Amino acid sequence: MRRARRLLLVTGVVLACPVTAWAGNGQNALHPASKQEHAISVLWWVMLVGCSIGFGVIATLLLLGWVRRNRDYLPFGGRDRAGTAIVIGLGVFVPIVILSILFVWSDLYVLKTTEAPAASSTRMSVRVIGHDWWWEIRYPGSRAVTANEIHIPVRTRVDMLGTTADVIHSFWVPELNRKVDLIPGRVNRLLLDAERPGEYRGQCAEFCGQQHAHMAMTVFADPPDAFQRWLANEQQPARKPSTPQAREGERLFLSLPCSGCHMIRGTGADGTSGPDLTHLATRETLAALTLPNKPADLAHWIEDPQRYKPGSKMPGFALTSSQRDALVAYLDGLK
Amino acid sequence: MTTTVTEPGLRRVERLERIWVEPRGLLGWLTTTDHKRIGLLYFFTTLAFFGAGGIEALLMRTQLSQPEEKVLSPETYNQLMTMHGVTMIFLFVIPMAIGAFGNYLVPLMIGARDMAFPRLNALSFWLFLASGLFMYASVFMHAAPNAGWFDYVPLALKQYSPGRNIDFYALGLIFNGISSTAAALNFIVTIFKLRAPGMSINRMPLFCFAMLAVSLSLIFALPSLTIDLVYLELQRNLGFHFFDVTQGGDPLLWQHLFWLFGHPEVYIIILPAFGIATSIIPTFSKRKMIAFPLVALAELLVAFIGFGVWAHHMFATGLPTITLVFFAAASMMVVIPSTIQVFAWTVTVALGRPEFRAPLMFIGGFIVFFVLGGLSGIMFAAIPFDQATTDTYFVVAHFHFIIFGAAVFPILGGMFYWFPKVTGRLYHEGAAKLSFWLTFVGTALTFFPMHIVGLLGMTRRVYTYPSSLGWDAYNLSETIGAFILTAGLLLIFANLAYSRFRGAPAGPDPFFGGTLEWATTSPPPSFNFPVIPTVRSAYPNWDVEDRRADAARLERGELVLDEGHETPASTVVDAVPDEIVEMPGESPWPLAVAVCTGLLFVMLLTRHYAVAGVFAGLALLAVAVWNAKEPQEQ
Amino acid sequence: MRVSARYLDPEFLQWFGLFGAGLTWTVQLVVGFGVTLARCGAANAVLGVDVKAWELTLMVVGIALALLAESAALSVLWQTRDVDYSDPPPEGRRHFFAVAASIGNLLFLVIIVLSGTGAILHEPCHPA
Amino acid sequence: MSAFSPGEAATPAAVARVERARLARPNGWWGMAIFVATEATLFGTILGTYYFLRFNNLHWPPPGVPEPKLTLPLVLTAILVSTSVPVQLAVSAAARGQLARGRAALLFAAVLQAGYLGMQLHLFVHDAHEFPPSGSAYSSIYFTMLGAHHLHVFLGILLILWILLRTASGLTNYRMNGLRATAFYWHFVNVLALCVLGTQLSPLA
Repeated sequence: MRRARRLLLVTGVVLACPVTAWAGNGQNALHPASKQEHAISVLWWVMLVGCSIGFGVIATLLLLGWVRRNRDYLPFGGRDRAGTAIVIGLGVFVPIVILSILFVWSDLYVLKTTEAPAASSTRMSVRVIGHDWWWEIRYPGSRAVTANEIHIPVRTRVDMLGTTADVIHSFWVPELNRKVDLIPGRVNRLLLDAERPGEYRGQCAEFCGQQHAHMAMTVFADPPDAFQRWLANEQQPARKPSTPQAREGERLFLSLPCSGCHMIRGTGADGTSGPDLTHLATRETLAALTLPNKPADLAHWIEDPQRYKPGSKMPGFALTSSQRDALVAYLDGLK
Repeated sequence: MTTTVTEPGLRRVERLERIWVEPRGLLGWLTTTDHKRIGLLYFFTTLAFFGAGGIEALLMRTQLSQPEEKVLSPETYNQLMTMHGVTMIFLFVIPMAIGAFGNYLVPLMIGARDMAFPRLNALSFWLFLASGLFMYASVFMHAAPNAGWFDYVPLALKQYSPGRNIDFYALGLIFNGISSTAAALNFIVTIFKLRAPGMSINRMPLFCFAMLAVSLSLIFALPSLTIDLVYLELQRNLGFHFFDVTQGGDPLLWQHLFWLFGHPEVYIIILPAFGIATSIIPTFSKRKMIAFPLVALAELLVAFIGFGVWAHHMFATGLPTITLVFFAAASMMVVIPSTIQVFAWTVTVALGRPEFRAPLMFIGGFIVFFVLGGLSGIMFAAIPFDQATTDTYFVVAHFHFIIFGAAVFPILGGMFYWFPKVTGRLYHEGAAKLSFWLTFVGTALTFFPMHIVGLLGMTRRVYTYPSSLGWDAYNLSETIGAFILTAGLLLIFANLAYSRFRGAPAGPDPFFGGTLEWATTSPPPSFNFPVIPTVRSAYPNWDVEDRRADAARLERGELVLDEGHETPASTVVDAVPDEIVEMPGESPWPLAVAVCTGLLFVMLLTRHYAVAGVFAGLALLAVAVWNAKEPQEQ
Repeated sequence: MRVSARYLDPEFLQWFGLFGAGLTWTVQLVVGFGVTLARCGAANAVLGVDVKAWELTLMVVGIALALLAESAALSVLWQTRDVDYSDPPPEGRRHFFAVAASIGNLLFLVIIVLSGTGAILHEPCHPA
Repeated sequence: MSAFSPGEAATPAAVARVERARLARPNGWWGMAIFVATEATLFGTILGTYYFLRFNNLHWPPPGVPEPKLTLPLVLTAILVSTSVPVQLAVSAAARGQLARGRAALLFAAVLQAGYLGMQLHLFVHDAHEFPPSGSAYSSIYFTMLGAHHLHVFLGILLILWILLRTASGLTNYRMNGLRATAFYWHFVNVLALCVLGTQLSPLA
């Protein structure tokens, strides 16, 4: 079993990659940006070392079995009695001790860090409501409503209150904390407490149907003042369109089926089954991170959502190019 | 030993052959109650399903080979993903290990002439085949189950899955469960009651301990799945409320009941592998297993503790911490039986003079993957880490190391190991070794990188992924690995197929194995043993003088039972001979019952409940007719 | 006299040693788990479950029974110390079971202790 | 080897001899024991579901659903459980070779059981009109639990009738095993009846 040993080597090397090579991918559980995720990754690295040792011992035994295949006693002498002793010692007593310690450390101590925060210990809360297949974001105590892009103040304990509008989803932002399922009839809570400003990508982790793959979200940890500015703007009703083309766009939006599903506060559009578009232009992405929020992509999305996200609840519309451009102009103005 | 018989012995053997002969040709296969033939039926059927599940896997790997790939539509991917899981678990690993290996080997290993209930044994197979066809019908109607193999509600409720897909899943698995229950029941009674004289429980082969543990697990685990599926069907089709909050139900009820079955299921999948490993290692290490009682215990213990860990699949559901710790503690300690066995295997190899032929090499690979998968398994007992990595590719990596690397490798090794016994010919050693390295490298390359993409945040069950996240290289290597693995598997089956016709004659005992299946000719006669062997140790075939005594008995006609279609039954614990049981011969009724049951489920699927009732009645009637044929006691 | 004699019968000790601790743990798991559900469910308003008292009792009784089972297993092991596991029954079989049970019970004892402490130390019904 | 072969046992007397000579229970009995084990687990899960849902609901049964009746279910269950006596008598009589008495006892038991099942089905339909299973989680599990048990009673009656039918043409080892297994199954159904009754009436406690 030479290969076994090489595999062990590869284990070490390759598992070191994530923290070095792909540190910046934004969705790396081993690139912690919070106390909680630090605790989890420490747990991981310690367990990895322990497991590597365990694997080493067994691989060595196998290897010895092969190398010394013509001698029927153990390298350090001894036959059946010694063998049984190894089985009972290394197979029973040593693991019982190690695993008991691991239990106490991870399931009694570390768990205290990652479990749902005591409501009193948090400064603010944000409601996340899972939908097929996007995230509705609300800020209790304010009128701000947005989708798929969660803004939180950095170095602030934020209480995430997760619920679902339909099936079970799972809220997971790997660099900030462990995941928690969003389950009908339950409000599951999770602490978001980013150490440093930045963008943290997250994704639905519980299979929720056809477009489970396209249900991602971004958490923006902003400096407190930036966050306050953002929140203040989000609370405002939508800006009135400034150009004639945009005004035409607004008229179209309200006359076409769009307003049946989407809300644009301050207009007649009061749909609730789709994302709130009041400040669409302040977002960086469309359709739960399926497309970047650039006018060109927005135009493609409006024309044929099913091409980019088959099964999405948003139907395509047969629009003339001028109608499309008008809609894009209007939506792109919703800063 | 039948080689050195003289006139009287020979006449007895001929008489046995006349008594135990079954009709030739197709009719013989349709009505057979011979555990060896039923084992072969299971083998080839499950192999076909293995092929289907493999193709599904390759299609998915192709779709995932690079970001934004468009080979499969999301809907197709989700159906393949679900069917791959259902097929490999319910239609391949379990029926292959229990139905094929268990059926063929258990009666041989305990020195019996058939299973305790031969017709029930046939029924289990026909029900299994029917349930498999039932579920695969959905694939051809492009209405295959598509909510993942654990089919969480509310996604699986009518509101979100209006089609027939989920009904195929629910009814198909209830159907499949009947077959598994019947098989498990049969194995338990066979192992309890039909052991050869002297084979007290402490001398029972470890393979049989594994099979006993598996059967007990099935008996106690399947009901919770069955009832869960019944609830699902009642809610989907008759408007009951078990899972919807508005009416006082709870979606977590599904998860609790599913995993109360689902985790023992994991051990049901892996235990036969333990049994095969503990058969192959002593043979090729040329010594008895070290710490035999502990290994036997470990096999039963892992099955038992496996019932107390289910909620570790639900750590992220926000259950109270006081609820979770019970399952975390058990999940930590369920590791111990495995460490016992791993050290017992490795120490046995180290103490023996191992001969690394293909079967033992596959067991070596098994140990490597089992240890890797087991170690990552321990990590899931650490609640915070589990909550971080559950539902990611880290889990996918973990359970494929266990379910493929650890559960299937011994099955492949076992195919080589018992090939000479079943066919009477030897496989090609060189090709076998090459196929081992191919499958070993393939498996490592396919499933190892999944750990990393999992930690890099790749969630499971996504039909595609963006290229910005650094997952591409790993996914490509996984796909390449999958195809290498396929090549290895094809080489294995090519080798076996070729050797079946061209292999060198094997003789009764090419490897000098320690258990009783090697004490008879290869392939074994329809009555397994001319003389019911008597046993005085855990490795009876190594007690040469006992086997000579058997030959002498044949001369004297003791324990030959050539009066009728009979096998002895003994006491449960100490195997004291108690009774000669008349065994039923071939019967067409098991097949009839299976057909009626199949139609019953088709009618349930199409909601013709009255007609379904009629078929249920017909099934009962068929059972009655089958039962009316009693042993001749005059 | 007669009763004690019956409970010191090696057959009884063997079976109790083999199954005692396992069944004890089963009871602790089922009842302990059920109690947490009752305590943390909506019905607690009418049921009013004292979860810590339950878990403590379960753990203490569990430890006691597991230790009893272990001592039974060890006594059988001692009685059969000169026997090989594959010797003819009953001695061989008793030894075989005793070896297995003496390790198995230890395992169940640890599980009972760990689950019990965990259930007591964590704050009732705090979501994970 | 104390083994005996089927050839010896064709008459009730011979069967009785065999029953005395046995060291262990026959395969058929063990088969039934394992079947009962899996059935017991099935009911364990159903009862578990009942309490799981009960813990999730403040009002149980929910408003608008009547509390379970007390007396009639108690009386019926008492009758059902009492039939274990004639069934066991039938076994011991047959084991002593007195086939006629055994069959008489079985017949008596079967009649009582049929009466019980009839009454229960009547109640079942009546309740289903009062609070249909599709009304709430409570009624769903209530009817699932009772329906499952009635189904098992029905199966038990079928088994007893089958044994009566088979033993009409005399007693053999094979049929004696069948009788033992059936009796075992019947006692199990009665134990279930008590568990189900307890659960059904638990809201009254």
